[in-house]
Amino acid sequence: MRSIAFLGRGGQGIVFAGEVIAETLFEQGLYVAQLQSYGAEVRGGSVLSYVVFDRDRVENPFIESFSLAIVLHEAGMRRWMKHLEGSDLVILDELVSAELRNAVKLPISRVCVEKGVLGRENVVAIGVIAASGVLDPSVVERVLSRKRGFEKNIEALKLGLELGRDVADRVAAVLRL
Amino acid sequence: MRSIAFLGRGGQGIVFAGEVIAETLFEQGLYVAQLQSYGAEVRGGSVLSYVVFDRDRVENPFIESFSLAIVLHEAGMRRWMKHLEGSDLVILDELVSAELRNAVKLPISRVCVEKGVLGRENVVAIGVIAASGVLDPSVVERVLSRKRGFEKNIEALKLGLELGRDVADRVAAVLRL
Amino acid sequence: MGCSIVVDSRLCKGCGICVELCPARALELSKELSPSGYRNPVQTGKCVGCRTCEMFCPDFAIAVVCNGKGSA
Amino acid sequence: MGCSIVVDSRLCKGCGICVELCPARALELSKELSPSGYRNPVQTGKCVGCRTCEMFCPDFAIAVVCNGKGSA
Amino acid sequence: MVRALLSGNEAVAEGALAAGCNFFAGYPITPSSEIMHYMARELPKRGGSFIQAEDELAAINMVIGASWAGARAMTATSGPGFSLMQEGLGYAIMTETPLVIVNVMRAGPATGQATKAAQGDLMQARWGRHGDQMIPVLAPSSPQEAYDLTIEAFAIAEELRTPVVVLSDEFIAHGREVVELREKVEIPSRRKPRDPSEPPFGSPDPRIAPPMPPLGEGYYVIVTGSTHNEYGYRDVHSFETHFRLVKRLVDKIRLNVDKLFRYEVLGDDDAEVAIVCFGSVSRSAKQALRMLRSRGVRAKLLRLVTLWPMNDEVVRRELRSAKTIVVPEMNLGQLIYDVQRLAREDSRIVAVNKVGGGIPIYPSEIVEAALGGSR
Amino acid sequence: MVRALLSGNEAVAEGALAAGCNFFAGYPITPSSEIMHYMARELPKRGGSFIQAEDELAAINMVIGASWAGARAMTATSGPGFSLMQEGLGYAIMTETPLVIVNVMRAGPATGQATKAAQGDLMQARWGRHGDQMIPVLAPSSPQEAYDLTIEAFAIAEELRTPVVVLSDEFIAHGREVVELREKVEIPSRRKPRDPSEPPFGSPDPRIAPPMPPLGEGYYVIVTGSTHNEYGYRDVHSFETHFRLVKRLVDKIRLNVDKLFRYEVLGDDDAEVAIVCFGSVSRSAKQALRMLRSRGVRAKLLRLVTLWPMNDEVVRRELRSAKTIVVPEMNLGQLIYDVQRLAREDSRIVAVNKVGGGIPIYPSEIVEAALGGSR
Amino acid sequence: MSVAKHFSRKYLREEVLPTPFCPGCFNGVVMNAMFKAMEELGIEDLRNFVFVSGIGCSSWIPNPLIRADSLHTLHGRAVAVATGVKLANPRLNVVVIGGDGDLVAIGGNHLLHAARRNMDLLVVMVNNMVYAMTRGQLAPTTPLGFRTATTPYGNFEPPINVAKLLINTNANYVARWCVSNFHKLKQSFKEALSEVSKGFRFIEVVAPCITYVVRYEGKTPGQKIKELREACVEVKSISEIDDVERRGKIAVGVFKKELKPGYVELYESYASRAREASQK
Amino acid sequence: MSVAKHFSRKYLREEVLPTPFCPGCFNGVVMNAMFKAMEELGIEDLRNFVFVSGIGCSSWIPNPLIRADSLHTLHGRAVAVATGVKLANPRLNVVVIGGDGDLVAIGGNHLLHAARRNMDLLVVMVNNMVYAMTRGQLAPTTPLGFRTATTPYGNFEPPINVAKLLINTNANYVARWCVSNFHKLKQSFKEALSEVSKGFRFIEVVAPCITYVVRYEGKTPGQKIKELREACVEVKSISEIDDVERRGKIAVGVFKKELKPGYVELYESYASRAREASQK
Ligand SMILES: Cc1ncc(C[n+]2csc(CCOP(=O)(O)OP(=O)(O)O)c2C)c(N)n1
Ligand SMILES: Cc1ncc(C[n+]2csc(CCOP(=O)(O)OP(=O)(O)O)c2C)c(N)n1
Ligand code: SF4
Ligand code: SF4
Ligand code: SF4
Ligand code: SF4
Ligand code: SF4
Ligand code: SF4
Ligand SMILES: [Mg+2]
Ligand SMILES: [Mg+2]
Repeated sequence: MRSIAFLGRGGQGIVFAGEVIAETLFEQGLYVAQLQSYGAEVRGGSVLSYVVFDRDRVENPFIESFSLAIVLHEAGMRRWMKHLEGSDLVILDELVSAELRNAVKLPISRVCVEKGVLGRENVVAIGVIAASGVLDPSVVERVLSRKRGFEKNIEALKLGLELGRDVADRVAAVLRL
Repeated sequence: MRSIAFLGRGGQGIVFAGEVIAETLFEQGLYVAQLQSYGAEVRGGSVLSYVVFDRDRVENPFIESFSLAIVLHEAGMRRWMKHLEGSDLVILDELVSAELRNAVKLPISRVCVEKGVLGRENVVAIGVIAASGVLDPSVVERVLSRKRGFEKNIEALKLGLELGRDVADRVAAVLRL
Repeated sequence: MGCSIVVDSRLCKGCGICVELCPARALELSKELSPSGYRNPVQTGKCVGCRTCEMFCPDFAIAVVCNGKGSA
Repeated sequence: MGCSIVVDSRLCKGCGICVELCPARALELSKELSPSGYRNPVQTGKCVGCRTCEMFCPDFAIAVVCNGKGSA
Repeated sequence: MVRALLSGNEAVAEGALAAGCNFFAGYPITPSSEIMHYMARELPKRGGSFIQAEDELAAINMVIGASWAGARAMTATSGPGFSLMQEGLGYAIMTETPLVIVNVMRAGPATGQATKAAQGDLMQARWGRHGDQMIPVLAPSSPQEAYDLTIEAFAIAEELRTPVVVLSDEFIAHGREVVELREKVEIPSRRKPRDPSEPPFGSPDPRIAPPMPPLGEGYYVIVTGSTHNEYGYRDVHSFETHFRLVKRLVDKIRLNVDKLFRYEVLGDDDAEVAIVCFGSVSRSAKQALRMLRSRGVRAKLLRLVTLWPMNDEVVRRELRSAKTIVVPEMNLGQLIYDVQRLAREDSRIVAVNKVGGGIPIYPSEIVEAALGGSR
Repeated sequence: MVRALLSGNEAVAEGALAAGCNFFAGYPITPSSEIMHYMARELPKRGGSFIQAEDELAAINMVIGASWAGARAMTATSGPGFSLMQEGLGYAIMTETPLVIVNVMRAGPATGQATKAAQGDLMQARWGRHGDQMIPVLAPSSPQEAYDLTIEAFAIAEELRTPVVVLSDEFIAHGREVVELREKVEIPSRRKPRDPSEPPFGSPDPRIAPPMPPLGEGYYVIVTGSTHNEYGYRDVHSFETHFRLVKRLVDKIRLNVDKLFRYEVLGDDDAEVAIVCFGSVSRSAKQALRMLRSRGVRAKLLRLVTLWPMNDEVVRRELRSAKTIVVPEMNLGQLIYDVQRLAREDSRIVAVNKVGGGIPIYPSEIVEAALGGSR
Repeated sequence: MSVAKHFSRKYLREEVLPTPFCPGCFNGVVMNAMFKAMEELGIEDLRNFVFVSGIGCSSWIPNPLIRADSLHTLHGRAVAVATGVKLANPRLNVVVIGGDGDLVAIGGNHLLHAARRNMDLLVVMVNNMVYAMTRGQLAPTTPLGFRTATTPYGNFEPPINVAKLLINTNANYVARWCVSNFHKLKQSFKEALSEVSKGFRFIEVVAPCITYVVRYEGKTPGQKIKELREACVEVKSISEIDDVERRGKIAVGVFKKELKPGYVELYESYASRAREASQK
Repeated sequence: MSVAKHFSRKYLREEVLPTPFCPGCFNGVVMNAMFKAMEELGIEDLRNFVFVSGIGCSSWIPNPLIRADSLHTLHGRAVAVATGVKLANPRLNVVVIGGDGDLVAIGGNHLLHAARRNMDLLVVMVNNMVYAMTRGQLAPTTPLGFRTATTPYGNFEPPINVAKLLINTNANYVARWCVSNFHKLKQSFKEALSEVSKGFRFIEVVAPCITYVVRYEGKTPGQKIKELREACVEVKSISEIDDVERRGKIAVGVFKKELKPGYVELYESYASRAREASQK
C-alpha cells in the first residue's frame, strides 16, 4: 500500500489532482481510495487530497502519513503537520517555508509563472510524480483529456515531467509497490 | 378508595357527569382522580368516565372494577364488560339490555322523557348517587351552578334524588369510605 | 305527476337542512326518533322535485323520486 | 479639487466590479498580486467622485476620498 | 398553598405560569391542546405572548427566538408534532437555548390512535435528533407531578441553558386530580455575561453553563447552530472546536447527572422482585408492589422520574438484589434496554408491554408477570 | 462485472439504479447532494421520475406517494434533513410503504460541520420517530458496500414492505474507491393481493409482509397512518386493533432478524480483545486488528453491517471471550450502549470517541485504547 | 322498483356509512357537488382516481368514505404525497381534499410549490374557518373577531384568502365557492375534472364547521346555507375581490382559468431532451 | 487624516473580514445598500437591531459579518425565529436576511404566514436564482432553461415571483429590486426601516450568484451589473408586472405600501381586551 497526498489551499485544484491520480492508477489496474478534506463553507481554506493505492483492495484509507506528499501552499500544511512529519517524502513548492527533514523543494509555482501556465501548479505536480514512472504519462494524458482545460494541462504535465526528473528516483522509491 | 363510573355513548354528557362528581367530591374535601376514555375521532362512540376517590391521595386510578357504575347506553358497555362484572354495584338505565348479577335497573331515560328533561340522563344519574348521601346535594348544586344549563340540570338533579331513594342504601354501602 | 322522498333512516342525522331548504316547504322533521336516535324528515307537503334536499343533504340520506325515477 | 480612491488590500478580492463600473474609467486592476493573491484596483484616470465603485464593491475594500473626506 | 382539581394538561400550564413562563408558541394537537388553550387564555392577560404557529416547525423555532429575546418560553405537542420539532430541538441544544417542550404521548407511530395514551416516545425524546447531543427528560406520573416537574423543567432549562423535555401521556393529560399549587416559585434567573468579553459559548467547567447575553443589550452576540467557538464565531473546519463544543454540551448534562437524576424507590431493600417503570404506569405499578408484598414477596419498585441522563450507578445498585425484574411499559419495550444494560446478568427480565385503546396496564398484570411466566 | 471508480455517493446512486429505482425526490444537502445530482442526470433519461422537492418533508412524502403508485422510490439526505423526515418515516412504517432513505452522516447537532464526517445519527436512525416502530438500518463501510447495501436495502424494502435506512457518512460519500458493479440485480417484485379480499394490512405470520395493492388497479385500497385493521379501515378506538397492528409491524422486522442481521467477524475466536464497530471507522479498526495481532494479542473484530434490528445472541456470543472491548465511534458514544447491554458483565469496555474536523479515528488510537488506559 | 338511493351513494363505501361527521356537517354537501359533477361527466367508476388527504375532519371525505383508492396521510402532507403519486403514475387522476388548516397552515408550503410547479393535481380545500377535528382552534382562515379555543378574546389575526393568493402562482385553475353555491361549485368540479384537467387546479369551498362555527353562532345548518347565499358574491374579475371583501362579503367565483401545460407534460419534454442529450 | 474606509465598515465586525464570499459576490452590494440607508437614517449603532438568517451564502450576511446581535438559524426557519424574537421583545428591530431557497423553498410557509399576520419584520430576500451554498442546485426562482446540478438538461419548472405573490397577503410593504438598482434599493431600505417601519416588510433583491450563475454564463460581475441595469424595468402599477415579464425582463419596483397596524399592535389591543374580559 502506498499513498500520494496533495496539500494546498482552495482554488489550487488540489482535489482535481487527487482525482487525476486516482483515475490514472485505477486505469493502471490498481485498487485505489481517494479522499479529501475541505470546507464547503470556507472558500480559500486549506485543502488536503490524497490517494491510497494497492494491488488488492485498500484495507484502510485513513492513514497517518503518506508515501509522498506534495505541498503547494502553506495554508494546507498546518493541520496536517504530523502527517507530513511521518511521511516518507515531502515535496514542497519553493515558496512554502517549512523545515522538514524529509522534504525537498521544487520551483513548481515559479515554473508556472515563467512558462505561462499560472494556476496549473497541480498538474505540474502530477507531472513531477509521473516522472518517476509510477504513473504512466500516457494514461495521465488520457485521464486529463476527459477533463476541462486539456491543452494547458498537457503543457503543465510536460513541465512537471521535466521538473520531476531530478527527484524521480526518490519518488519511485517511496511509491513503488 | 371508592369509585364511580358512567358509561354511555358520545353526546350523553358522560364526561360531564364525571366532572361534576369529581368536583363535588373534591369540594367535600376528598382526594379524587377523574379519568375518561373516548375517541376524538368517533362521534357518538362509546364513552367511559369515572372518578376514584379517597381520604388520601389516590394511589392508582387505573382500576379494574368500580364501586358503582351507571350505564346510560349499551354502546358504552361492551368494552368494559369485565369491569362491570367485577363491580360492586351497577345501575342500568332500563333501556339497556344486559344481564348482570350485580345490577339494578332504573328508568332514568323514561323519567327524562316524561318530565321533560330529555338529554339530562347524566344529571339524573348524579342525583341518583346523591340520594345516597355520599354526594352532598348542595355541593352538587354549587358545582352545577358554575356550568351551562344550570336550571334544567337542577330539575334533573331533583328527579334523580327522588329516583335514587330506593337504591340509596345499596349505593351508600358500596361508596362509603 | 308528483315527486316523493325516500329517507334512509340508517344515515339521516336529523340535521334539518332538507326541511329548512325545501322551497316547497314540503318536509318536516318527524316527532319520533329513528333507531339511531335522530328525527328524520317526513313529507308533509307537495314536493316539486327540485332536488335541493338531495343536493344539500350532507349524509346522503334523502333521495327524491319523481315518476318512479331516482336522481338523473 | 479631485477625488482619489483608497483600497484595502486585505479585503479586495480583485473582482473588477469597480473597474468595470467606473463611469470615468479611472481605474484599472494592477498587474501585481496582493498578499492574498488578488489584483487590486489602482487609479489611472481622473476620478469624478461619483462613488459608484464604493457602492458596488462587494468586499468593502474601496473608499473614495474627495477633498480629504471619506464618504458622507 | 392552594389545592385545585386539575387535569395534567392544566397542571402543566399552571406549572409553567408559576415558573414565570411568558411565551408560548404551539400548534394544536390531541392530546396536548389543552395546555395551549390554557396559555391562550392566560398569557395575554398576564403580559405574556401567545401565538398559534403555522406548524410545529414554526412553534419550536419561535420559542427559540423568544428565549434568546429573554423570554421564559415553552411549547407543547404530541407525537407527530414532536417528530417535527426534532430539528429545532437540535438547534436549541447546539445554541444552548433554554426552553421547555412538553410531549403528551399518544399511541403511534404516525397518527396512530390520537386520543389514546402511550409511552412510545421515550427513546425519541432521548435520541430523536441528529448528531451528538443530550437533554434532560422528565416524566411525571400524575397531574401533581406534571405541575412540579414543569416548574423543575424551567429551573433546569434556565440553569443549564438547555431544552428540557417533559414527557407526559394522555392518561395524565386528561385525568383530573388534586394538585397542590405552590405560592412562591423561585427559578434561577439567567446569568448575563459580566462584560462583552466573557464568552457566551464556553465554560471552563462543563457542568456550568456559560452566561447568556440577551438580545438587544449591546452584547452583539453571534448565535449559530453551526460549530462555533467560545465567542460564537462559526468554525466548521477544526476538529478541536467541534469536539470541544459537543463534548462540553453533552457533559453539561451528563456530568450533572447527580443533580438531574430523580427517582423513587419503594419496598424492600433486599427485594427479589423489582418493578422498573416511569410515567403513568407507575400508578399501577405501585399498587402491584403493594399486592406483591402483601403476598409475602420481597419486592421493590424503582420509578424513574428523570429518564435522561441515566444514573447508571443508581439503577445498577437498586436492581442488584433482584432475581426477577418486571418492566411494565405502554409501548413495545424501550426502558427495558436500560434494564438489560444495567441489571445483573443472571436476572430474569420480564416485559409487560401493552399499548392502545386507552387501556392501562393493570396492577394484576404486573403482579402476574412478576410471579408467573413472561409475556 | 464492471469495475468503476466511484465515490460512495455515486455508488449509492448506481446501486439504486441497478435495483430498479425509478423515483427520486430529494432536497440538496451536504454531504449527500451528489446522490441527488446523479439521479437528476440519470432518471429522466431512463424513464424514471426525479423531482427536487421544496423541502425534506415534501421529499419523503413524495417518495411515499410514489411508492404507493408502484415506483421503487428513494430519497437521500443528511442530518438536518433526516430530522425533518422522521415524521414521514413513521408514516411509511405505519402504512408499510417500501422505500429507501439514505442518510449521509455529518457532524451535528444542528448545522454543525456540514462537510465533516460523523456517526452521530445511529440512535436517531433507530429511534428518531414517535411511537412503537422498528426499521432496518444498514451501514456501509466503503463505496463498494454503499453500492451493495443500497441494492440490499431495496430488496428488503420491497420484500418486507418497510422503509430501510442506509447510514453512510461523509468519508464514504466523498471518498472514491473501486466498485464492482453487478450485471444483473434481482429485486423481488411486489406481491399484489390475489383478489381484493386479501387483506393488504394483515398477515397471519408477522414475518411475512402483506401483499401491496398498487393504486389505480381497482383495489380501492384505503391507506391511513392512523391505526387500521387488516383491510385498512381506521380504528382509533380499540386496543386489540392497535396492539395487533404495531406488534405485527415491529415483529415483521424483529422476527426477521436472522435474515436481516449482517455482520463481519475477523480475528481470533478466543480473542481477549474485541473491537466492535460499524461504518467507515471499520476501515481503521481492521488495520488496528492486524496491528494488535501482529503484536501477539489475541484479538477480534466484530463489525455490524446491520445496525438494527440487533441480533443480541450473535453479539453476545462474539463478545463472550473478550476481556477488553474497544468501541471506536465517530460520535460521543452510541453503539456502546449495545455493547454494554450485551457484553459480559466483567468486561472492560473502552470507548474511542472522536468527531469533527474531518479527522478519522486512526488505527493507532484504537490499538492504544485496546492496550492502554481508556480515554 | 328498487328503493331509491341518494345519488352520491354509488361513489361511497356503504360499509362505513353513516359518515363520521356531525349532523349537518357541510363536508357531505361538498361531496355531493363533486359527485354530481362526476355523474354529469359520466364517471361511473373511480378506479383511475386516487384521492389523497391529510388530517382533519374533511380529510375523512376520501378516506374511508369514497369508494376509490385513497391515501390518508400526515397532517399537512397530502399535496406532497399526491405529487409523488402523480409523478410515479401520470395516468392517474389525483385529487387532494383537505381542510384549511391542513392545506394552508401546516401544509401551506406544499400547496404553494405545487401551484408554482403547476403540478397536475386537483386540490379541494374545505374552508370551514376553523380547526375542527382538534376541537375548534384558530385557522389561518378564521374571520376577525371570532372566538376559538386559541383566540378566546376574539381573533385578531388577519385571515388569508387562499384562492386570491394562488392567483399569482402558476396554477392553471383557481376557484372559490361557498357551499351554498351548489351548482356553480359543481360546475367548477366539472371544469377541473375535464375541461382544464391539467396543471394545478384549486377549488376552495367555504363551508363553516357546524359544531365549532355555526352552532357557536346559534344557527342551524340550514340557516347558515341561507345566510351564505346572501353573503357570497360572485366576482367576474379579480379586481372586484377586494371590493366585495371590504363590504364584509365573501368573494367567490372562478378567479383564474388557463390551459398552460402541467408539470407532467413539462417533465416529459424535459426527459426527451435528456434522452437526446445522452445520445449525443 | 486617518486612512479612509468604506462606509459599510462601521457596521461590520472587522475581525471576520474579508468576507467569506466569492470574489464579486453581490451579497456585499446588498449589504452596502442597506448600510447606506442606515447611514442616511442616522443609525449609528445596531444595538436595537436583531438580524436573523437561515442557512445559505446570504445567511452569512448578518452572521458573522454585521456587528449586531444575530441569530444564524436552521435552513428555512429564520422567519419563525425572528417572529419569536419580535413577540418576546417588541422594541427590537428585527431584520431577516436570507436566500431564495431558504426563504421560499424550505421556508416558504413561514414567509407566507408572517406576511398573513403582517408580522413586524423586515425580510430581505437575496434572490441569487440558485442554491449557491450547496453548489448550484435549482431554486424556486431559477429561470427557465437554466442548467443546474439538479436540472442538468435545463430547468423546466416555472419559477416563482415571490414579491408578486406576497402582494395578495396582508403584508404592508413589498418591493423588488435588482442589485443594479442601488439607489432605489437603498430607498426601499429607508422606507422599510423608517417610514412604514411596521407590519411585514419584504424586499427582494435580484442578485445572481457569481459562481453558479454569472460565471456559468461566462460573464464578469461587472458585466452582470450592466446587464441587469437594462433587464430590470421599474413598474409603477402591479398590472404592469406581467407585461414586463412577458417581455423577458425583470419587473422591479415597490409593489405594495400600506400602513396597516402590524401584528404587535394588534396583539397589544387583543391583550388589553383580554385583561378587560378577565376583570369582569
Ligand atoms: C403534525 C401534526 N400536528 C397536529 C396535528 C393535529 N391535528 C389534526 S387535524 C388538525 C387541524 C384540522 O384542521 P383542518 O385542517 O382545518 O381540518 P378540519 O378538521 O377543520 O376539517 C390538527 C391540528 C396532527 N395530526 N399532526
Ligand atoms: C434542513 C436542511 N436542508 C438542507 C440544507 C442544506 N442547505 C444549506 S443552504 C441550502 C440552500 C441555499 O440556497 P439559498 O437559500 O438560496 O441561499 P444561497 O446559498 O443561494 O444564498 C441548502 C439546501 C440544510 N442546511 N438544512
Ligand atoms: S338533510 Fe339529510 S341528514 Fe339532514 S335531516 Fe334531511 S335527510 Fe336527514
Ligand atoms: S325535491 Fe325540492 S321540493 Fe321536493 S322535498 Fe326536496 S327540496 Fe322539497
Ligand atoms: S470592487 Fe472591491 S473587491 Fe472588487 S476589485 Fe474593486 S475594490 Fe476589489
Ligand atoms: S468614485 Fe466614481 S469616478 Fe471615482 S473611481 Fe469610483 S467609480 Fe470611478
Ligand atoms: S367538527 Fe365541524 S367539520 Fe368536523 S365533522 Fe363536525 S361539523 Fe364537520
Ligand atoms: S457561491 Fe454565489 S452566492 Fe455564494 S458566495 Fe459565491 S458568489 Fe456569492
Ligand atoms: Mg378547518
Ligand atoms: Mg439562493
